[in-house]
Amino acid sequence: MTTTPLKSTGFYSESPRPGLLGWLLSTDHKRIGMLYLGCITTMFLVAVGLGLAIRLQLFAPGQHIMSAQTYNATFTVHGIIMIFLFIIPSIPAAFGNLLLPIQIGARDVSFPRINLLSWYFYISGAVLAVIAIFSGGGPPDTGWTFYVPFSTQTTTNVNLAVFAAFMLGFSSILTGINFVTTIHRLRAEGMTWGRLPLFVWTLYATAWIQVLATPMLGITLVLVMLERFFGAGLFDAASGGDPILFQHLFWIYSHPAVYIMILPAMGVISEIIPTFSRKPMFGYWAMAISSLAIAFAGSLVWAHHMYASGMSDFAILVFSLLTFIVAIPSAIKIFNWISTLYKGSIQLAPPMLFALAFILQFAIGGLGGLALGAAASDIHLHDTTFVVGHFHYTMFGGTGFAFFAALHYWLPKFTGRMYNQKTAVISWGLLFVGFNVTYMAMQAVGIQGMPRRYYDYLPEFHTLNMVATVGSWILALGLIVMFVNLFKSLRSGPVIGMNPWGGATLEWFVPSPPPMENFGEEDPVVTRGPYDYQGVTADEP
Amino acid sequence: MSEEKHEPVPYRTFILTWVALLVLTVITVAVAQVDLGALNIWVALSVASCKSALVLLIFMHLKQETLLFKIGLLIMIVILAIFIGLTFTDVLYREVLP
Amino acid sequence: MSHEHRDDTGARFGMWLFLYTEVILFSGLFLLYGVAVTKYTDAYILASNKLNVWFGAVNTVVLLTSSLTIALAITAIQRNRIRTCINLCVVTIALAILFLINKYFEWSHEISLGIYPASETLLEMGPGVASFFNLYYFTAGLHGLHVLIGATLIGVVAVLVARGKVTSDRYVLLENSALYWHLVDLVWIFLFPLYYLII
Amino acid sequence: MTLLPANNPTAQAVDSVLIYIFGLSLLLLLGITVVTIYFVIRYHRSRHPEPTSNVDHSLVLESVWTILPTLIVLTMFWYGWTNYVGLTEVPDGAMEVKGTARMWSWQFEYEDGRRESRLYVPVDTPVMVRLHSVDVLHSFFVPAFRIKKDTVPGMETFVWFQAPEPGSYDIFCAEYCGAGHADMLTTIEVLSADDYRAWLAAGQAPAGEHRGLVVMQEQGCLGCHSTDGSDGIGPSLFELAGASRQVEVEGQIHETTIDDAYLARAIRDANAEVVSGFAPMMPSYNEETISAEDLQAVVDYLMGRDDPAAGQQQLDGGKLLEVNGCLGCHSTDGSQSVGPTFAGIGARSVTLMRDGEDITQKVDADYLRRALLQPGADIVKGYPDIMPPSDYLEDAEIDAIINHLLQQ
Ligand code: HEA
Ligand code: HEA
Ligand code: HEC
Ligand code: CUA
Ligand SMILES: [Cu+2]
Repeated sequence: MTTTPLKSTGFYSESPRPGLLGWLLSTDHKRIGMLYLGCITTMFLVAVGLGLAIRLQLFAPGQHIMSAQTYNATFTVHGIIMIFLFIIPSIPAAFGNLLLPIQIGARDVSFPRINLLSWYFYISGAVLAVIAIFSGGGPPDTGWTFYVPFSTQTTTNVNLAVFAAFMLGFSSILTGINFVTTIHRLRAEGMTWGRLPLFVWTLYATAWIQVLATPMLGITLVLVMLERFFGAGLFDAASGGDPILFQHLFWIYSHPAVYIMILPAMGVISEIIPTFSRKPMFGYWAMAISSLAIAFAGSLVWAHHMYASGMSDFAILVFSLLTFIVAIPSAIKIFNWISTLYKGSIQLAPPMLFALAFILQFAIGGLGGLALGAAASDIHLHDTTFVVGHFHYTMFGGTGFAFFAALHYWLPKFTGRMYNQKTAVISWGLLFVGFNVTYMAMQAVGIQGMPRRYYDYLPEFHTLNMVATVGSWILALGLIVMFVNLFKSLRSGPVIGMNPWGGATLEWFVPSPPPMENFGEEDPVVTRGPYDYQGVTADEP
Repeated sequence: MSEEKHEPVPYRTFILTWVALLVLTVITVAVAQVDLGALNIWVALSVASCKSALVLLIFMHLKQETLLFKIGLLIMIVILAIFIGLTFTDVLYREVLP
Repeated sequence: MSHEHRDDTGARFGMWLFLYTEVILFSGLFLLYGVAVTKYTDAYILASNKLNVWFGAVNTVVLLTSSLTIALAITAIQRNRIRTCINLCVVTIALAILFLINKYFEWSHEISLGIYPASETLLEMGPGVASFFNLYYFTAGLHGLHVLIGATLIGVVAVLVARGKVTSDRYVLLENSALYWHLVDLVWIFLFPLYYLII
Repeated sequence: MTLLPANNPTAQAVDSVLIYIFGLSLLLLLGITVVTIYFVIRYHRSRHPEPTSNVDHSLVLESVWTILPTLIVLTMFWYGWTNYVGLTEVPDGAMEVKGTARMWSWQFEYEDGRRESRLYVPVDTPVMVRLHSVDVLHSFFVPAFRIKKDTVPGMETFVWFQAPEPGSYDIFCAEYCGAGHADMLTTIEVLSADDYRAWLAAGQAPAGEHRGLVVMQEQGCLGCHSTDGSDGIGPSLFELAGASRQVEVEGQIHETTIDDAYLARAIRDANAEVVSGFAPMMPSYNEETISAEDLQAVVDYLMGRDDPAAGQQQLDGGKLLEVNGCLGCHSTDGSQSVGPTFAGIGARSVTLMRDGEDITQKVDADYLRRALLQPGADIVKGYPDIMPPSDYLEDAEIDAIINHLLQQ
């Protein structure tokens, strides 16, 4: 075990500028990726604290730790931070930046300076969102969906929050443009489309959604601001507007956004499962194409959030049908992952455990999505805590767990140090149990008819809410153990070699942490597929 | 790389395009003076599409770019058409209760 | 950086991607327009007649011409005619300013009639007309903002051309600014008939 | 945990889809979990150190798990859609009620103009509720009937249901609408055919009828009393003013003259003084069954006084506060809410903000009228400027509200 401090190895030590400025002005994709990772994790911890507060208030009926107004602000800020500041940028902006260039054999992304700019948009959005909580008419209380006319009438600080979301959207667009261009233009020699790691495929599909859907959010938010400043009534029936159109515009972005969240997560899983089974991914092309198919079909289904909104029945027919189409490529992925396990040589290392939990939890969330996609059943389930359960299963149980899997899989690569694997398994166990207790109870109480966004509820919903709150404490414990463990590894973890897991994608053939331009003097030439494990072995621990 | 640089487009081509655009503008304004009912808006949109095709292909050099650029544009237009088209499944069929 | 990589095609492709985002941004407003025009067809025709076609038509010609000049500027720089290129950029900017001046007069005229978002006059004219003018102001306003940004961009590039930073060998910045400028033109090509020409 | 009733047509339509989808999902989930766990154990590295297959695709298998899910989801879609259609087809002959949502209360208006804050409907009859909103989006959600629909400003939407059993069913607001969202609760009261008829009759008092009489009809007083001089189970309530009564109080006979206080006592605490010759069997009516105004109206009627300013007195200010949603923001018991409490409002002074300066103002009729009609003009210090103007109320209703508030 050496004692070389982190900052004198790999890309940490090579920088044209020393110190903090070397980070804040760096255009290196790994440094930007690390910046994102730090900020995103911080925002995640803040929002998770708010989630805990929500659950405490819901421990029993009646008003306990917060008033109705505070509760409304709490879930709004929780939702805004989780969606715009944590989960949308989590895997693409943090791990995408860290890995995409290395995995395709490039030295950086196509537009390194725009990459940095996009981080600045992110951080400004984050700062504005935090300011919005503490200034003006108080924290926003619209829910993360900003539905008009409420959002144009409330006296809380919606303007700033909306502007923050606008900036974050811009950041996301720039990342998307960068990734599409990079994947088209900067693949190394021999890195054919058929040799792209599946993580890159999912980033590619995601980047297209970011480019084509996010502007719709931009214009929608601008209109909310205009409406608040000028009172123009673009969505107000009295001036010829239509409040339901706002919902269309909002979901035209925000539904595809859930695939911005899940696709890269699926990519992460598609890297981890083959590595820890030492077997090529089953159905490479089906996996690649289904990513594109999810991205495309996912752009056609937005109005399934609006079955009860008063839109036309014909639209319900069309959107319900289209919604079910998205389930098909997701099903293909699930079955291919499981087939990859068949006759493999499975090692239950922490990343693999998180990946397996992902499969189960995403399946539960996704299958719950089917009950929401069917018109009749959604009428009952819409805006109940069942929906809350559904999206925590997909976002937290899915993307969140994939994010944790990615942390356990790739963080050692970029810090050069391993965490304590036993502790990691314990934290995984706590998270897995806590998660399922919390959200299974939430889904159940939703089926009973408890509406969401309620700070107070009728006594018949008490038991299940109590269970959910207790579950959130287990979850909290798991998170604390996990983050402490990972954090400790930064300082005192044992140093690792190039390839601790036996991965076959390019990042495992550069030093840990990778040097400044990833590949030294020679540009890499790729001669094998991403899941060709012949002759690849993991370093001895 | 050979695709990096284009042959310069002659001034003449641009000027001819410009003339065509002006002619099309005159045509839309003229047609708009005639009342064709609902057709008016579709005529205006068709002419606008012709104009934008000229701008895209010639002014914006799309003609010289690789297939990737053209497919990209196509994807964008398809998505746009979907966004607008599917919204109309709602607004055109919204039932107004008696 | 030791390995300086240069990828002009990539840069142009990135710009095109950015233009897609701009088109989608505007399409939100066109979507609202489309819905409202089917709902309030008569009111829209009425309202459209209140706009002066000539303001719109002149601005169309101005923008088309500016599109021409900036396109010519690229050919000029490709043929290494630096002076011509700079002049063409300046003409483009002048046309942009002309466009904005024209817009200013048009808007002052309408505002003097009491027609602006959320005005009393507008509300009295009924929901259809109100929706037309609300959308008209926001769409044209957003477009005006783009004219401003585009003109600034071209100004910056013109300076870079003059300083020799953008040359006949390396002019992707000019190309990208020109692409942006053409987008501004494209949006207007649709905006003009939809707001000024429906009867 | 309670199970929701499943005995009504809309609930059955939704439940069968839910059961179908959840059932299939559970099967799929079970399959996936079992296979995964089996693979993980069977091919664990300790048992299976090297992979024994390198097959990386199979057209047949992959086609199977593309086509099969496609078929499955298509059935789910179709079943979901056809049953949804059932939720939109209101049976012929359905009764219609207009439901209006506002921050943060519900109001139901019947065809005869009667307005209630609960939805009273007869058993076994299809009911169609036409939904409106006066401010923001709300959503009419009844878990027992599995129906839900947003109320949209400027647009009408609807739901229908049919309850096979009398009872009380919760209505929630399911679309987030601000601070009072979780408190925007009310109920559907499903009444048996008889009860519904009685309820209906009570409501259909002819216009101009003395409020006191209306109350007596609603409460069923006339089942025991007549107003024409003939005694029944109870004494006749004919020309009481100024008459004297022999009453029995704790076994002793007193002679009293009938006045307001006496009548009020008689209703509130019926068996304290019992009229000689009658059995002490009249129930007492408390505040909850007969409000203070109604009591006054009854007393006025019995004392032979006209309904002061007929049309006006008929309106019950307290009830108007309830049905117009005022109580969504104002409390009546002094507790903190979105707006100032109504408790004691008639007797207090308030601090107003006008042009940035504080003004103290005694609450009187003029002030209240302004507060109602131009709430934005003066803002009570410490409260947000969000109260909507009450200009949708009629003059008489506003007067009634003001009178009511002044008496608080
Ligand atoms: C990561 C985020 C994510 C993901 C991936 C999904 C995935 C899906 N979602 Fe979800 N959803 C959200 C996040 C997400 N959702 C959020 C945030 C909301 C609420 C927003 C708000 O109102 O605040 C929401 C709300 C929401 C609604 C609206 C509910 C309402 O408000 O009434 C609907 C309705 O159709 C829906 C459907 C679906 C479907 C069909 C999928 C599908 O993609 C799922 C596909 C997956 C599977 C089907 C499971 C895996 C496959 C198998 C196990 C194999 C077997 C399967 C078959 C044979 C079919 N979602
Ligand atoms: C990725 C997205 C994500 C994640 C991970 C979470 C995580 C959690 N969420 Fe969140 N949630 C959303 C996205 C997410 N949420 C969204 C989008 C909404 C909708 C908002 C809206 O309606 O507008 C929502 C709404 C929502 C509701 C519904 C509110 C309502 O409708 O009334 C609830 C209720 O229980 C809830 C709870 C939780 C809980 C208990 C967690 C837990 O998983 C949290 C677990 C963590 C802990 C229990 C604490 C751990 C503590 C530490 C690690 C110590 C560090 C602490 C500090 C630094 C302060 N969330
Ligand atoms: C959306 C919430 C809301 C509704 C609904 C509402 N009010 Fe109010 N009301 C307020 C608030 C907030 C204030 C204090 C601010 C102000 O003076 O405008 C207020 C103030 C008042 C006052 C002055 C109180 C005082 O202490 O001087 C009266 C009287 C009043 N309301 C009556 C009514 C009546 C009657 C109705 C129904 C017909 C009603 N309100 C409906 C929120 C509401
Ligand atoms: Cu009304 Cu929620
Ligand atoms: Cu969705």
